[in-house]
Amino acid sequence: MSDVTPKYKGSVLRPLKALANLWREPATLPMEPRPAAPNYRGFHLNDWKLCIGCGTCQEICDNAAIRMVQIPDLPTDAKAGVKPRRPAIDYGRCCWCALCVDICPTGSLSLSREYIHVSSDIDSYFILPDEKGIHGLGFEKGWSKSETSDLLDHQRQEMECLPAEEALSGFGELVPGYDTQAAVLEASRCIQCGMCHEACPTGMNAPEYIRALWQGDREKAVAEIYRTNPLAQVCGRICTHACETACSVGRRGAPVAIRWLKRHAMDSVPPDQIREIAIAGKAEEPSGRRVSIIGAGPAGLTAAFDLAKKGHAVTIYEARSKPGGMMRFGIPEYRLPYHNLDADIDVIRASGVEILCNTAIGRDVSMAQIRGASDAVLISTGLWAARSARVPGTDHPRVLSAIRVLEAITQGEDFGVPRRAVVVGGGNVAFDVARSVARLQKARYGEVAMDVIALEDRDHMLADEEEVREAAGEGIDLFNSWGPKSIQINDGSIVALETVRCISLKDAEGRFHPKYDESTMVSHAADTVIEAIGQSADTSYLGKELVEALEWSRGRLKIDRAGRTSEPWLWAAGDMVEGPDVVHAIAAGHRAAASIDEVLAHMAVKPGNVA
Amino acid sequence: MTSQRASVPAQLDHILHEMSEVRVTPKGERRVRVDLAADRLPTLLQLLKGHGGFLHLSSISCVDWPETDEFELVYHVWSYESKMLISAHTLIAKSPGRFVSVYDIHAPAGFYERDIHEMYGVHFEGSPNLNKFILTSWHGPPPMLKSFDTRAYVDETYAWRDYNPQWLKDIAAKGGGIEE
Amino acid sequence: MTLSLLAELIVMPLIAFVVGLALVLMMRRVRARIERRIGPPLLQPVYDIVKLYAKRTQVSHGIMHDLAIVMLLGGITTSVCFLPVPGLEGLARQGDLLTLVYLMMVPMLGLALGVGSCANPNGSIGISRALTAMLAYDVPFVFVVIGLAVAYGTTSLPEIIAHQQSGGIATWGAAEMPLLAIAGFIAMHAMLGKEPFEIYVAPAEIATGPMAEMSGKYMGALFVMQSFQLYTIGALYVTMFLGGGENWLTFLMKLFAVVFVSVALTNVYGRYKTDKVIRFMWTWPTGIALAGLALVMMH
Amino acid sequence: MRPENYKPVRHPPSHEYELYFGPNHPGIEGNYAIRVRLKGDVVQEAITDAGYLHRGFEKIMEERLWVQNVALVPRICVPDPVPMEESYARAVETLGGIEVPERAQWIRVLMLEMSRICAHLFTFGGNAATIGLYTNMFWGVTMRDLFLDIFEEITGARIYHMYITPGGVRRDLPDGVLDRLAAVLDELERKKPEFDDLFFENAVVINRATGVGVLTQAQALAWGVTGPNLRACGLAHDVRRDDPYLVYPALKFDIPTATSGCSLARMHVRRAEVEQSVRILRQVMERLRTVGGPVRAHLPNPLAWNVPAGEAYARTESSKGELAFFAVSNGGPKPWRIQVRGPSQMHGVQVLERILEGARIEDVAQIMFSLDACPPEIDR
Amino acid sequence: MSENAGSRNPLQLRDQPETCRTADAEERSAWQRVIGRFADNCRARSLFVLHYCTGCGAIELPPTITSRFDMERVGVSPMVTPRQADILLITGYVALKTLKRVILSYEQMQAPKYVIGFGSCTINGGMYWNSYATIKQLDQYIPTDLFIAGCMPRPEAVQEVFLELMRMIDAGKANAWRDYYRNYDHYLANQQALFGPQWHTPTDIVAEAKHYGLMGPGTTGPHTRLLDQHAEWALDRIPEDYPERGENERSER
Repeated sequence: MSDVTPKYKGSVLRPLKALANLWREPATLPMEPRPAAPNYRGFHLNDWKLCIGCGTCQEICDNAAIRMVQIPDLPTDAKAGVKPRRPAIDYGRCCWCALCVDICPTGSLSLSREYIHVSSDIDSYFILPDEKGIHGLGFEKGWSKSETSDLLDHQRQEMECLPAEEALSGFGELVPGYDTQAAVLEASRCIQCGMCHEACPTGMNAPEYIRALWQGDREKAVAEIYRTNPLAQVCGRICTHACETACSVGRRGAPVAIRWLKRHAMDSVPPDQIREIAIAGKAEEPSGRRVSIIGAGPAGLTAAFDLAKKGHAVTIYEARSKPGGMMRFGIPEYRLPYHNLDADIDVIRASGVEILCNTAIGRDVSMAQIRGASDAVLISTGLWAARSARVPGTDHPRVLSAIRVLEAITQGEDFGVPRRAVVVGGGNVAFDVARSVARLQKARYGEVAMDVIALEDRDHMLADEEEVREAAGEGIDLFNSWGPKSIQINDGSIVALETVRCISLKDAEGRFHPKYDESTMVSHAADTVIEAIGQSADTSYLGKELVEALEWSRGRLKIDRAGRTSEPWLWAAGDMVEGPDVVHAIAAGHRAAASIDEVLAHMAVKPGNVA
Repeated sequence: MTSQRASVPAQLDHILHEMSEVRVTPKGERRVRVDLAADRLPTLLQLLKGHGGFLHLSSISCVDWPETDEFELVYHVWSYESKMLISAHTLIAKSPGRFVSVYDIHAPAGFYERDIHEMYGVHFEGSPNLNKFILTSWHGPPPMLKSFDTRAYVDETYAWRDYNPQWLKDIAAKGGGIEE
Repeated sequence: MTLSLLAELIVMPLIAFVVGLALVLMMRRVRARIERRIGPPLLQPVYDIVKLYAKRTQVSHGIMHDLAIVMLLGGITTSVCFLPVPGLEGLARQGDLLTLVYLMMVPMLGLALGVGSCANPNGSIGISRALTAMLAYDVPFVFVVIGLAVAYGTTSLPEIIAHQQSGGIATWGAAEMPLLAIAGFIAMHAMLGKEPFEIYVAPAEIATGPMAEMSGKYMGALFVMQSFQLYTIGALYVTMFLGGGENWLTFLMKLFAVVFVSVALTNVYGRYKTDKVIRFMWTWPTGIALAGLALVMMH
Repeated sequence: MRPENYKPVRHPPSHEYELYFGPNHPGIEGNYAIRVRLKGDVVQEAITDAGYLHRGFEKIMEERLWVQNVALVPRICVPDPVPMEESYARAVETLGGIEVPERAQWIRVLMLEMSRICAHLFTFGGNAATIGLYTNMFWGVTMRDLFLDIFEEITGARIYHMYITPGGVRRDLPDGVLDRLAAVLDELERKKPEFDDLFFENAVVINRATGVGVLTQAQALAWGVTGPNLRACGLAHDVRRDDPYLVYPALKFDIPTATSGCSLARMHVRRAEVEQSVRILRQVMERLRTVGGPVRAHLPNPLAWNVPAGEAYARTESSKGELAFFAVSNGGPKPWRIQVRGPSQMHGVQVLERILEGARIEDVAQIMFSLDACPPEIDR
Repeated sequence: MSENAGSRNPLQLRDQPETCRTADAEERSAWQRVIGRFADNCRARSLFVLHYCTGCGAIELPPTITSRFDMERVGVSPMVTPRQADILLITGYVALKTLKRVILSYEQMQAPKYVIGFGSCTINGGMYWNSYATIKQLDQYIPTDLFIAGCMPRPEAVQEVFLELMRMIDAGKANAWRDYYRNYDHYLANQQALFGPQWHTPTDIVAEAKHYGLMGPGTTGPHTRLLDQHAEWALDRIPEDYPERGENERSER
């Protein structure tokens, strides 16, 4: 503490010292504008090669100074999350806070060191920044993105995962889903750019339901989900999430866990309420039209749900004992518990869809009968015929197809749990079967002895990264870049699978044509070989007549964009016509349903169909 | 800096004992929140000033709560002796929106009451000067009310600039343009 | 004779104006240097005045306002004619020091008339302060003038100059009557209206006072007046105390030196309050002037 | 020559008259007005008139996201923007329970003290200009500009830094900036005797400022005066010490006071504060060379950041006195209410009106500048 | 004295072609053209800036005027009252209350006069685009010669705007002030839209326009006719709105 009260009267002479400045150099700077500091916040620069047009800069802008401009001749790529638009800046609004730079998910925006713009032309204050700057003078970058300056939350909320030991002990679900807090935090990471919506095959309103979740309005989230997806429990667990690939946040950090958020929304709303939300908006009057759907897989169920909501009478014919198709019989329970699938199907049933199980076409009911009873027929029977590598020994009975093994596990049938098994294939199915069988091995023998042989190298695996990682944790050995050569059979039982090194997968034209280095050979001891190298459609149930009447293209049924075949009453959707996954099947189901509905609307009601 | 004190400081406790129906919440090392009924507030300020050395009225804040149709008035008083800030919260009904002035206890209240009167329309009985101050050219409702939508007012009153630079004309010619 | 006088009456104000502009430039440059900057370009005073006279619109506050400007410009040009410079005597022999002192008050009175009709309270305060200041500095100045008159036995400026030039520096007024020279300098500084006596412009207090309502050509007239004022007061001091001008070179050197000192000092002091200015002027310079007068009387 | 529209303005013929100081007046700090009723040269009554800089800050802050307001807050007080950023950030941090990394705290103190020096240098200049000593204004502003260069280097902007953000600061210090700051501080200390000679010990200045605009300690306390103006009346109160924030408890500095409470005392307190700020800056620079770590806490996506409901009152010692932000959150992405308690709201309005009464007209501007009222802070 | 720092010729036209100067009626003869050219030349080199801090951009004016950037080296100096000034700097946002003073100040200035809008706020509302208290486009209320981008513009940018204005004046292009006379009705309409139909200023722009021969197609119109209605009234008493009288009286203490 110090008292600084002046005690003196001052001096008249001391100020005269200031006159010394008459002989000193002035402090004045030259007239030329000085170069600005290295992180100066001058006019905007935008690297058009990096910019994806997400519009986050527009969102964060305090002053509504940023407008997105559609530029038709720019490249666009929905799958990769690129929109043909660029930000334009209004220098009648901008305050140079550089929040746009700090939030830019790609880091394309930065501020330059240029700071002089003087004009009487008002229009010159609205600019479309590019790499060269406002006057094209090529000023250096000033304030730009650094590793630590990001405003976005780049870290995903941790999703717990069962430890490998526990996971192996049964078919319990691997991930428990987010709790409410984690879900809200994760939802808050979303920047609402809508890239996911564009990338999603079925165009889910992800930004909307994420925003609703963040606001704590789960019912609204569910409603948003049901606008485009009646299999949300399923998709919330096993979707291949093209949305997350396109997610802008993922450009520099981890993408928003859109799939888990969808799952959280579905898990946190009671089934009754979901049902109520889902069938809200169902046509009150029956339309009097009847649609038959063959195959209760994702495409069929989706189409059925859509059509039922429009008021049509829908019947699904399912050959297996339970509906769900590949979702039930192809995907292991630890990834998609059956009760969740059942919940989705219950909602679909609640919308008025009739599902007839154990009803195979050609066996229990004929195609002609169905056609006769319906105004339109949709076939969505999937791919159930397994492909084989056809190397020596694949005709052995202990060479199993993955799809049969998975089906048997679901059905609870005993297919003879192998002591040592080799799975051939590098896709998700390979891992599904490997991990399912591993669980059975663990239960029966107390240890896992499972090799997975993949043609692809580690960096180009078809399977999801997390699948590969978790499988390794569960004691499954992965062998990359190996192809099956032959199966060693001794005394009628398999002893080993011999593999050779795969050098290249594709030929010069990019077609699948693996080349092997025959000199390297590795033998995998096994008593069972499971092949997971693809499936094909079995269309024999259609009947010879119909098969001949329909148009085909390269062995696949020829359909138009909406899924309509060359027969005006027949539509096809799902894996059997276009792959590869559940969400695509759902999208195809929607398209087919829309098309059917449109056609039916112009069709006279068959007498006797009115309920 | 953020350590939470377990209880109200003894000295303060002593003062607040004389008041009934006062809820005291320590909010930090030097912050105490006090909730009380509106009619008790002048007494509290008087007591705090007299016995606690809370001489400095740091400010009066007003918060509009449209759901309950109430204004929350917060009186922040600081003591140079115990180095503590007490925020006394009280709620008053939006209509008629009248309250007593504490100008006679704390002179700085003159400014804040005038400001709140201007921005929220609360009338302080006995305040020395409630004439318009900042908003002499303003003829609308008290602007800080939540019911006053500044964005809507601006949209209605002012026009936004319609830029049409050459680059935008070029893009428009190709079929693009500003997104709404 | 009459013709040459007429020519002198035209040439003298012109010279005064040009030299005055140079003095204004010096003032601004000196100020700039003390403030550690470069300052205006060479022709800046000219640009300013031409710009002000080239204004397209002009507000006037009545006939008195217009007349005042005429009076102001008339006063300053006339006073210049009474100031002898090397080779030009003008009306110097027709009038004397006292005439000049009176004439120098005319512009200020003219300004007062004009400002009074502007009805700007800042202007009114300013002009009342200006008159107060005049009252303040005229007291010591009158003593200084009396001192000179006593010392030289005349109030005729050419004679005063002749007397001072008779014996080199030793016979300069400043050398013979240093006290009066000091008092005279302070009074002159106050006449220029410079800090610490700059009470009637005082931008921060009364928004440049008398100039507040002056625009365009009127402001131009004030700028012209400023340059004349610097010249007149500087030249008067040179005439009174620094031996006048033997030739143009020495005259200008002395003139610039005197004004330089004054305009340099102004930049290192703040301004006094009005009452303090009066008190100061009536004590220190007046005291010094009286002492100087006493010394002169004793000799 | 005369437009036809000329109409004489009538004035009340009286020895009492009114004079408008401002808003367009060089004796006014910023865009502000004082209407004074004069009798002779003596002010009978002074009425302040604000609102020329009213932008409705408190209203538009409610319309913007918590992070967007970072850009808005420094604009509340132009000459001294950093304490605004700091106060706002701290209010949000208190609400959100955010821990500021240590390095960021040191950087913030660096910014705050630099801003204080800038503001004081500006005030010295303005104060000198009111009494016609323009040289000091030119020097003060020029010296301040050296600090602005450092600001520009650190924050990318000269005046509105928008640098302190809830959770820390937006960027780490650039390399070598501390050395350059040290050079500027050396320059300031080198120039200090010149400022002293020209201004603080100038007989004319002391004559003009002594005993002008006197505020007694009792008056100051009763009228809610804070900051240097309060300290000039002898009360050593400083928010930095008495209600400490950031790392101020770890710093050594004095709280200069004066006793006379006049204009001159206020200026000398400020002068001593500049010295103390330099002292603080030296300590901070020392520490910043060793303290590492992040400069910003991990925060949620600003577009969807719900700050927990509650209220916070963040006080900061700005160059003008006690600055406080009262922030209320209803748990939403935007503030529910932000109130700005600027120190000038006290000494720029009621106190100014009070102490102008009886002052001479010459002193009006000088008193306003010596109180260092900041009109944008009053208007908001 | 060192001239090196001021070496750049401020009047060097950068990329402005020598377009036809807007010839005034009186500038017809060659002699008058020479005079006009000379006047423009001097006008460009002597700019008095009104010392009015309308907004936050004013904080960069002291640096611009003072030693480091020393605008006096190109002839720019601050002036205290509008009567004396040539340039009105609108340094940023303009609150309603300030706008009234800005208009009054502008009308008190003597032509040719120039207005420079500082920063975003004067162009399209800037930071305060959604504030009820500020105007959004300065040039709706007074004609503006130049704008500077920035929030706020640096001294170098301010320096540049002065140089640019000098170039414009020198080329006879800075004529926004004429627009105020020629289209007064338009400006008055916008002013009245904000301040109500009672709005008027002590300066009679229409009369001035007549007096100086600056009448244009839009000088008079429906809005200026409103002014006539108030003329009588205005003579009798000081208008209520200027300056804020009566509204601010302190109640008896």
